[in-house]
Amino acid sequence: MSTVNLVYFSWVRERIGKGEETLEVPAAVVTIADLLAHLKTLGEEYETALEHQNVIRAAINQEHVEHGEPIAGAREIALFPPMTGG
Amino acid sequence: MSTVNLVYFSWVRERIGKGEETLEVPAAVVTIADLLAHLKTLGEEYETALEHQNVIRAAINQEHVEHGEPIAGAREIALFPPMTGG
Amino acid sequence: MGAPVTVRVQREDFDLSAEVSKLSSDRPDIGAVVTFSGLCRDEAGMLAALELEHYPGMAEAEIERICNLAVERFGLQAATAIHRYGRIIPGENIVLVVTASPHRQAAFDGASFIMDFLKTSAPFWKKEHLTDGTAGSWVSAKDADDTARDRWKR
Amino acid sequence: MGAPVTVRVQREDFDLSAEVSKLSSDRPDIGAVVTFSGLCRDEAGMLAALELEHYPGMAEAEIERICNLAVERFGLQAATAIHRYGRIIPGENIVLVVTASPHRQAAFDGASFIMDFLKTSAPFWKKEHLTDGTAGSWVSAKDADDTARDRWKR
Repeated sequence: MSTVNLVYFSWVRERIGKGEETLEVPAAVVTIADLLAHLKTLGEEYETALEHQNVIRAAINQEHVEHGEPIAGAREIALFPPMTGG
Repeated sequence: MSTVNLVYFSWVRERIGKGEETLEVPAAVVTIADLLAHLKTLGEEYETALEHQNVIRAAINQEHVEHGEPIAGAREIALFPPMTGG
Repeated sequence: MGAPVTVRVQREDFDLSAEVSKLSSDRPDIGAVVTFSGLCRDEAGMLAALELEHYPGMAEAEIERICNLAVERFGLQAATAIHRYGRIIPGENIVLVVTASPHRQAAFDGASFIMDFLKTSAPFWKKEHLTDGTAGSWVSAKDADDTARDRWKR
Repeated sequence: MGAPVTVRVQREDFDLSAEVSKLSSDRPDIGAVVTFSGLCRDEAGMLAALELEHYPGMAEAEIERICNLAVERFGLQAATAIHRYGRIIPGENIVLVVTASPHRQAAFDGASFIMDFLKTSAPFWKKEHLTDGTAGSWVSAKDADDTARDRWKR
């Protein structure tokens, strides 16, 4: 098990029902993709929020990453929909 | 003979030595090109000003025209170098 | 020393002239300044307000990264980007980009580049509040914005 | 009714924020405002001033014609162009273009188009006065400006 600090934004935040949380994840969770799959086992709210997994964007330590990125050593992992600023 | 009102700008004005004048031109002067050729017969200052005839731009009644444009009926003919505003 | 890049993420509005003055005063080598202001549209009267959420820290860092890319790529003399968050009503400013360069094309390209990448990479999200009182929904990302960004690939 | 086009040729300076406000206030359908300011460069300290000569009447008419072309081609909601004449020192404004549209690309393209045509078609001429006291010479037209204009041909 390892500890991850998660932050959520926009409708990912709304659907999960919180803006941040700290979770223990199994050692088998290596990448962002693994993390998303794991989160979806935690309850309906996660399942709904992360249903269309390929549209979910991720950042590790406030930098954009692909779903294949390893999460080892991450201080902060963010999950959010495509951005709509500007 | 017909009467033309001429205005000059930038180094065309400086070389001719005046900003405007009214001239009588022979009936054989039909186009801007004819006018330029005629002006060059009027003295060294015109010859110098209009030496590189193909870089001289012309406007009739404050609209850009090509050298082939007829000058009949022109209220005002302007001669000037390529523009450098902006 | 690189060109000065100024990035701010703030709730309050900005003043266009003040930002341009800050960037261009005492810089007589600057020949061209381009500004882009993005404003909240009323969507034919249907929109009451936008609510802009952002990722504090990453928003600033990402915009700064984009501005530095633009400075390097287009040889900008300076760049400023300000993005607002919170509740914004129609007619109000959302975002400002200012670029300076000796000649006009670089300033135009730099500002356009910064906006195209800011749209697709800076962590901001817009929620619509409608004039009929409903909360509306989160604005969807547009394929056109990805296309606009991708034209800068080389 | 066409989109509002404002053109001024004047000796005095202009205020960027004021011009943008005039063009965009009470217009909540505007989503993007682009401004271009052209400034007098000091040419590494060699230039004391520019003297800008223009053809009164034709200058205004020509800029208005260009702005109307841009409004029609890019679907602009409004366009403003102000060009100064007379003596202008380094760091001072020479020209301002402001464009407004619902989306950003049209506003960028419109401002860029107006500048490219203004450079090559508006009857203005620049004479340089140098810091060594000499009158300098008339600025030559640049091929690059013709090339910039010609990319809009279609």
